[in-house]
Amino acid sequence: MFDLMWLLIAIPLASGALLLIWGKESDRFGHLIGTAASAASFVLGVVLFVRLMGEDAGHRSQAVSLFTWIDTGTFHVEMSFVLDQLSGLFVLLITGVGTLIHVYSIGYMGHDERRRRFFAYLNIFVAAMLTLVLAGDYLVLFLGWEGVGLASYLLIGFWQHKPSAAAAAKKAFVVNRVGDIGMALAIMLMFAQFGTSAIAAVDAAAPGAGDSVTTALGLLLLLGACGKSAQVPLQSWLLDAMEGPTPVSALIHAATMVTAGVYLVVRSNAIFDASEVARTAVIVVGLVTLLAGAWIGCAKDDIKKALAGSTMSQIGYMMLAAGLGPAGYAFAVFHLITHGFFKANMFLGAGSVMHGMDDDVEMRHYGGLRTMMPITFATFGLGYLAIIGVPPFAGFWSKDKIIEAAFGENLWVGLGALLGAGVTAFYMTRLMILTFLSQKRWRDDVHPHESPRVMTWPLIGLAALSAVGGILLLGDWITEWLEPVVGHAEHHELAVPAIVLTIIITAVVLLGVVAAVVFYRREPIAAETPADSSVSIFARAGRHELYGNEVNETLVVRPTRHLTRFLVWLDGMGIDGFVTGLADRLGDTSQLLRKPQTGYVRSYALTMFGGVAVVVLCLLAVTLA
Amino acid sequence: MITTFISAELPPIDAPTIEYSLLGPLFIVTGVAVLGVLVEAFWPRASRFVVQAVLAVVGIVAALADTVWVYTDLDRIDAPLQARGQVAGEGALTVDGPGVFTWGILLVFGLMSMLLFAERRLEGGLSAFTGRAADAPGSSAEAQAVQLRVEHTEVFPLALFALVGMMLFATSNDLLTMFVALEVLSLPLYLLCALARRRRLLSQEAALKYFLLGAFSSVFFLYGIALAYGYSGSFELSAIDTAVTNRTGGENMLLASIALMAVGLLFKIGAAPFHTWTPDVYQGAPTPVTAFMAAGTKAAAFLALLRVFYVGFGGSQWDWRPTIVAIAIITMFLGAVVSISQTDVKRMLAYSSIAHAGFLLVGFVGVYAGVAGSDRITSVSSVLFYLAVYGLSSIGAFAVVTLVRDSGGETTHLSKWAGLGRTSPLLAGSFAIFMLSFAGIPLTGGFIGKWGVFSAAYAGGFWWLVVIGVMISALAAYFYVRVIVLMFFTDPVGDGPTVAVPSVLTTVVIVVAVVGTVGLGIIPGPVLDLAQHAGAFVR
Amino acid sequence: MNEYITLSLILFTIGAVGVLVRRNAIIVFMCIELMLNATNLAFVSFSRQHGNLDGQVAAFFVMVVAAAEVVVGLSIIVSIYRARRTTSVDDASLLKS
Amino acid sequence: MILSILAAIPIAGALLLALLPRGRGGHLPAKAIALSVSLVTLAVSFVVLARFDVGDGGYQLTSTHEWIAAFGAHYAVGVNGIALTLVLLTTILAPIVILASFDDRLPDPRGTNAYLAWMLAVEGLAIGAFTATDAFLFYVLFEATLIPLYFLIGTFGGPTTTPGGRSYAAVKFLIYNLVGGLLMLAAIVGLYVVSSRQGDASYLLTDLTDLDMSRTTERLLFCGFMAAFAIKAPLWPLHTWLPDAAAQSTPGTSVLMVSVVDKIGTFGMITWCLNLFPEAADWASPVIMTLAVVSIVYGALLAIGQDDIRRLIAFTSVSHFGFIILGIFAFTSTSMAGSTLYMFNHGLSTAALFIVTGIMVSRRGSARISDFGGVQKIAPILSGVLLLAGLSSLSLPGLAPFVSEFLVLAGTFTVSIPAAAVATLGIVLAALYILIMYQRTMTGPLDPGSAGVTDLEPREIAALTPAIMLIIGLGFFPQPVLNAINPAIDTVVSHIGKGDPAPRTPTLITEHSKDVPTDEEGGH
Repeated sequence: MFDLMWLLIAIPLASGALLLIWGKESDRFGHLIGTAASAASFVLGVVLFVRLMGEDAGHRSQAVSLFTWIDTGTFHVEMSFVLDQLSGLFVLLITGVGTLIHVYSIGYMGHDERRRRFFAYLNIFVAAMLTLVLAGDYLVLFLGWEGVGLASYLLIGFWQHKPSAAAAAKKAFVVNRVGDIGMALAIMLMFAQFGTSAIAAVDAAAPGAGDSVTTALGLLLLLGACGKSAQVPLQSWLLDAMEGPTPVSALIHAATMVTAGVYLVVRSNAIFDASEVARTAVIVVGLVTLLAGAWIGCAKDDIKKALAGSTMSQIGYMMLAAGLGPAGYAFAVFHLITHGFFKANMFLGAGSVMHGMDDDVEMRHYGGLRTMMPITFATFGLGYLAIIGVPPFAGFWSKDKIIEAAFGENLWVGLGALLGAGVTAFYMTRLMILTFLSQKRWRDDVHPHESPRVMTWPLIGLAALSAVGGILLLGDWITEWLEPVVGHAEHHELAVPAIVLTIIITAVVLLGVVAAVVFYRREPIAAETPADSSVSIFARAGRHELYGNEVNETLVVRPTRHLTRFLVWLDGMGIDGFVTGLADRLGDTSQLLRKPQTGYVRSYALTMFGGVAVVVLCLLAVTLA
Repeated sequence: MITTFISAELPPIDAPTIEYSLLGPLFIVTGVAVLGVLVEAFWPRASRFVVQAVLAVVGIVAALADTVWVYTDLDRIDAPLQARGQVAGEGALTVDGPGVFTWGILLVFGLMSMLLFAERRLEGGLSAFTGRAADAPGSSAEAQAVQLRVEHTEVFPLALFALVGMMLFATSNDLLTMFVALEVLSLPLYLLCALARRRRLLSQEAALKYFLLGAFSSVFFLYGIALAYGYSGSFELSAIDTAVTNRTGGENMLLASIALMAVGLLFKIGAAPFHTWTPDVYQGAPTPVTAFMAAGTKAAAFLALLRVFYVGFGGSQWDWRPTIVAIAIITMFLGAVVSISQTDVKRMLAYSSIAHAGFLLVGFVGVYAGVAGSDRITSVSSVLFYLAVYGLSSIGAFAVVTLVRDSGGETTHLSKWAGLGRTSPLLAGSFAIFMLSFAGIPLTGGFIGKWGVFSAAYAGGFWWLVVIGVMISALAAYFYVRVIVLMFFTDPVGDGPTVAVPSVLTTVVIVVAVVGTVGLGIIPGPVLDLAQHAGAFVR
Repeated sequence: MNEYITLSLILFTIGAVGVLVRRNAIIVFMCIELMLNATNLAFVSFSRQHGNLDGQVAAFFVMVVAAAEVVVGLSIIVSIYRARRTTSVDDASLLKS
Repeated sequence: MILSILAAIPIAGALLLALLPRGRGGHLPAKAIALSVSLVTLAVSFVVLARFDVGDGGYQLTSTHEWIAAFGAHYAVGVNGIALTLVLLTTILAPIVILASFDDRLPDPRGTNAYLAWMLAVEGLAIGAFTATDAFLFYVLFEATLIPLYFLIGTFGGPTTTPGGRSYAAVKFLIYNLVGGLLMLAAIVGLYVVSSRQGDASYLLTDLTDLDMSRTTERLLFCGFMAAFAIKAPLWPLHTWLPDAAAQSTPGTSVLMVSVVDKIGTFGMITWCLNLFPEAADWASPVIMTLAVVSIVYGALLAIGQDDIRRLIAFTSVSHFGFIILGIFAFTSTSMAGSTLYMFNHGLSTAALFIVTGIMVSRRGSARISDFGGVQKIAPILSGVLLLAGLSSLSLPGLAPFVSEFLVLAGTFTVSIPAAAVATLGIVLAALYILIMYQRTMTGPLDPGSAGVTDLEPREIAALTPAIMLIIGLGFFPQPVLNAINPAIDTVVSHIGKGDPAPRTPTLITEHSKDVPTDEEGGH
């Protein structure tokens, strides 16, 4: 039965390929095929997951090897997949949320003549993402890793006629490639070190490899994770990636792909457990990104970018949790799943709003939409409650656990996480107010309206999940479920009892909400974004995404451009110039040497006579010497 | 009564022993040449040209056949080095492997040149030679001569005498014979150079230069001989060799004689700095004569060079090798570089012949005699093969030159050759093949030849000279490929030259040259083995 | 003995210099003949020194060759004179570079 | 025998085409002949494949005949896994190229016969060079490939009037390669002298491998060989001929030049340099690896800086050849197998790139990237193929080049971490040059000038499909090729007395990496 897990990948992949090849004839029903494929994959996933639960705890890691991918010298890679507790959860998340988003896209992309291709790309993404999480070998994981990168590239740049979209797509791919250096080098190191990149083998060998190796591995993997999960310092691509169609932002840049980095860290727990330094690095990255993302989220007026900022910060939470080691892995995954629910929900909601507002993303042009699009408002609201962590919604449970674990690690880390929670509440409230509450600010030629059913049903589904996602924690189910994979989380006592901490957290959240209300409820909101000069330094920094792009520009892009220009010049003038210069010298020499050929026989005779003399002298010289 | 009385007085004279069978080819060619003179004297003018041509061709073919026969039953000598042949004609000649091989290629070159000489289609039924050399250029007499269709049919006997001289030069065993041979080969060529039908001023000037410089150089050669004689008391190479090895006599006199003889011979092969005559003469002379000179003189002179320096002065090779190395490098470089800036095809070919003289010298200085028992490339065999290939290619190239014409005769200015590959691909293609062979590109004979001389030099311990050689041949290639660029990659100029349709004679020559060049590149085995089995010189 | 060789060398050099300095083709040619005769002197004296006749025979050969050269050379020079009305070797310099 | 036939067929076809009368208007007979000849060659090459024993690392299907006794040169041919791979590359690409070149606009419209004839000649000579097991024969064929390419570039390339036009490029190409070739000639001669000093001279690879020469001699001869190969497979800083040649050639010529003939250089490094001069190769490897790494980064950076698409591809090739050479001189079986596979894959992806960009260029009438824009809207298939070829060139996992590139890097990493680390930068730069090119040409609003760029025709699709399918298929199933390569590589590695460093922390799970590959029919 588990041998069929390759079908999880094969079905969407085949459908994607089919849609690409089939051509225009399939425009009418292509989207249905795509959705069906995703759904079928989901069903199979559920079946397999149930089977997995059926197995006893020892046999819940099911590995299959399809064929030998590469075998040469000492280098051997099996095209192998592992379905275990961890990947099982991801399969459900990816195919489930994925299917919902497919359905949603049927409506959202309804008017796009290239809808068929859109669904093909979505299918390919699902296949690649499943490869990523099911991989039993780091190189196979890398295959999926790059696969999702490709899908993300294609989907961000789906509206290629928009230069901004094309640029954003390229940026996303290139920045990810920077992270991939880390991945690639990590895998090479595994080969040099362990002679294999099979995850199981590496896990088994990592503890014995020595601190330096595991640290190196950990940091390299972290670099890869930063690229994929838009963590500082490789965060800059995510906000530009919002150029893509909103379902893409929901599926790839909120729910699934961007969390791959977290998955990688959790999956490589053996390595990170073995290296204190690597773990600390993960925590730092997570914490910094958490706050940076939140900060950006506060300042953006573009609804999708605000959400993107929040995504960054939420993934920061997951990273942070993953960095905490066995204590946090389970919660990282837990938050990842819940976040998958509510963030996908909110993105789709945003999409629904844009759908009603003629694809306007400027929140300052919204306002009071709750009446216009009630379902969207309701579902979005649930998501809102979930993300800011209001009991008993999904986000509350997961985030609460993470902050708790953070305090368990270190007071300052805990405080940072706590602050993040407050800021999250602030900017999400701000977003709610600007969009749904407050007074209407849209122009009269805009006629906001609720989206069609095909779009609202997925919203409802995801909203429901956001509401009840917390049940996974019921009786610590998730921690126990994941324990065989990520190891046992020894529960350490906090200075204050957990319940007190929970209350504190909730209080901070409410504080954030109140602050936002106070700030945005009183005076009427400007329909246009205030000029940079008129806003506080913090807002300005946030709007410029904390100047991440400027930093990249000055530190990387511009030097590279100059270097390239210089090298082009060097190649032409220097290297090639040298060669061609030789040719010219040759011509000159030739002209010079033909001068003696004067045509005067006497001068010829003279040369000969001189030659005679020289030859005689040479011979004498040689003998005397 | 009286006879008995006389015979009682004087001892009987024992006639010199001449190996007629061995020297057959020489006698045949000489005889035919003399016959040609008689024909000149007695045969009616109307059909004389044809008769002379046929006579020459037949004679050479016969000589060639005889050469083959001679070559096959040269008796072998195994010590000290593998060699074949013997000293003949009372020590005046050495009929040995290399010599007879050279006879062979000389005769082949001669044959091809005769065919070019006999070509009459291009000048409207007249040969490439002036009607009456005595007439002033552009004079009414000249025009009249053209009307009367008078022709210098002496060119054939002259060429044959030159051929005899070359063959003698290649096989002479004593210096006096060598000098005589040198003159016998030179004097007719001086005359032939002066006989061009078109551009007669240039032709005469070329002849004058060739004559004066040639005489000048041969005087040095002669003085060298005198010194050698003074050093060793004999003209025979073997005697000189013993003298040199025993170091009898004054060292400086020996060196001086080496130097002076070297000058004479290097002049003939056109090595720097004694090359100055080459471009002018090659350009001015009638193209068939140029072909004959380029191929024949070089081959004969090189054999003489090898013979003198290996057999005669082999004992003091450590004295002369460094100088020859220097000369080789200068010659290669100069020939290759100057040819780049040439605009006239014939001059360009002249410079390329200079460069090739340099490459031949590289093989020569190797002085590598191989080891007994193994058939490895020796200096001698490599040079022989190179001469064969180079001769074929250059005769072919000059034959092509005779066909590219406009109203004023041959158009040798390179710019006129632009786009030739478009208008007449076959002709340009064969010229390109010769160029590639000169450049030493694989699958042409030139490549095998280069390989040979380089390996000889390498085996002789001059690997660095080989490196210099390959670098310079890259320079040379730069020019040859530019010619191809001109012919194939450039669009034809407005009033391009017309490619005259030759008679079967020239066609045969070109075809043979192409086949030979390519064939020697792909299956050089037979000719190479022939050169191998020629063995060393007989002393 | 050496005096003869010295003399022949002197003659030879005189001839060579003459070739280099004189313009008139005929005279250039005569200088060459002078060099030839210098060589003859050398031959004869060496022959005397070595006490064999080869050198003297050589001298005769050289004379014959010289004669032949004269014929060829003069014919060329004369034809050029016909064409250009001059025998200066410097005028014959169309072929160059 | 069959190998001789394999090489002879295209040559014969070339001669036939050369003798064919120049068609005035239609060249259908010529095209049909050329295509069918190349297809027959392909078929024969499959016969070779069928007769080839994949398990054996030695030379197979050999035949040896005396050629030039005096030189000790033989007509000796045979294939091992490496040679076979490249022969197949050649025979596969030839029909693709010929089919794609049917409608090339030639300066001389009547030249089609010659054009196709030269192409077939290149194919035949390349096959000969790959299968030669005699140093002299190899050298002759190696150099002989210059002639047809020289004429292909010089006669059928871009405009010759412009400075640096096609004839300039052709001469540059020829002289560059001739200099290398002549240096190699000196080495070949030296080889003869050395071998003849030890008994009878012989150029047979088998005789040369166990030739003992002094250290200096070996190093000098190695340098001679390496000079030729480094120029042929352009290694920085000897690369400057390639961009000009590629920019001035027709797509078909570029493919034959970069994908096939340049491979003779890297092939020669493995087959000749390593087998003949192991010690010298070891001595030189630090320098060569450094140059290779420089080539990788330098080529990539220059590719980013190009505006001419064809120059861009040329520079990407410089970068890729850097990878190949790096893998060869890392001396691990992993990296060398990777390099060999890389030759094959790079051949495919570069062919696809050159052909598809060639189509773009000929329809736009300009090769300047800045003259394109938004083509994707009007030519979706074209842009799709371009993107896929580009992704394969940046070695995206799942496409063939990734496997080889990663093998090279992983193998190199085990012997030199710095080299591998710097080389890995290449993957970012590769993403840059490909995606920038795609972004500027295909995306954004439609540039009015490129409105005439119509989508691919069936013929072009037919030509490109095999390459594309191979690129994708070998991305997931490279094993068949690797199975053919591995034994040969092991032979070489053991000959040079090298091997893969053992893992520092061996694991229990690794010993399954020793068992035989799962798919038995691999290599057939």
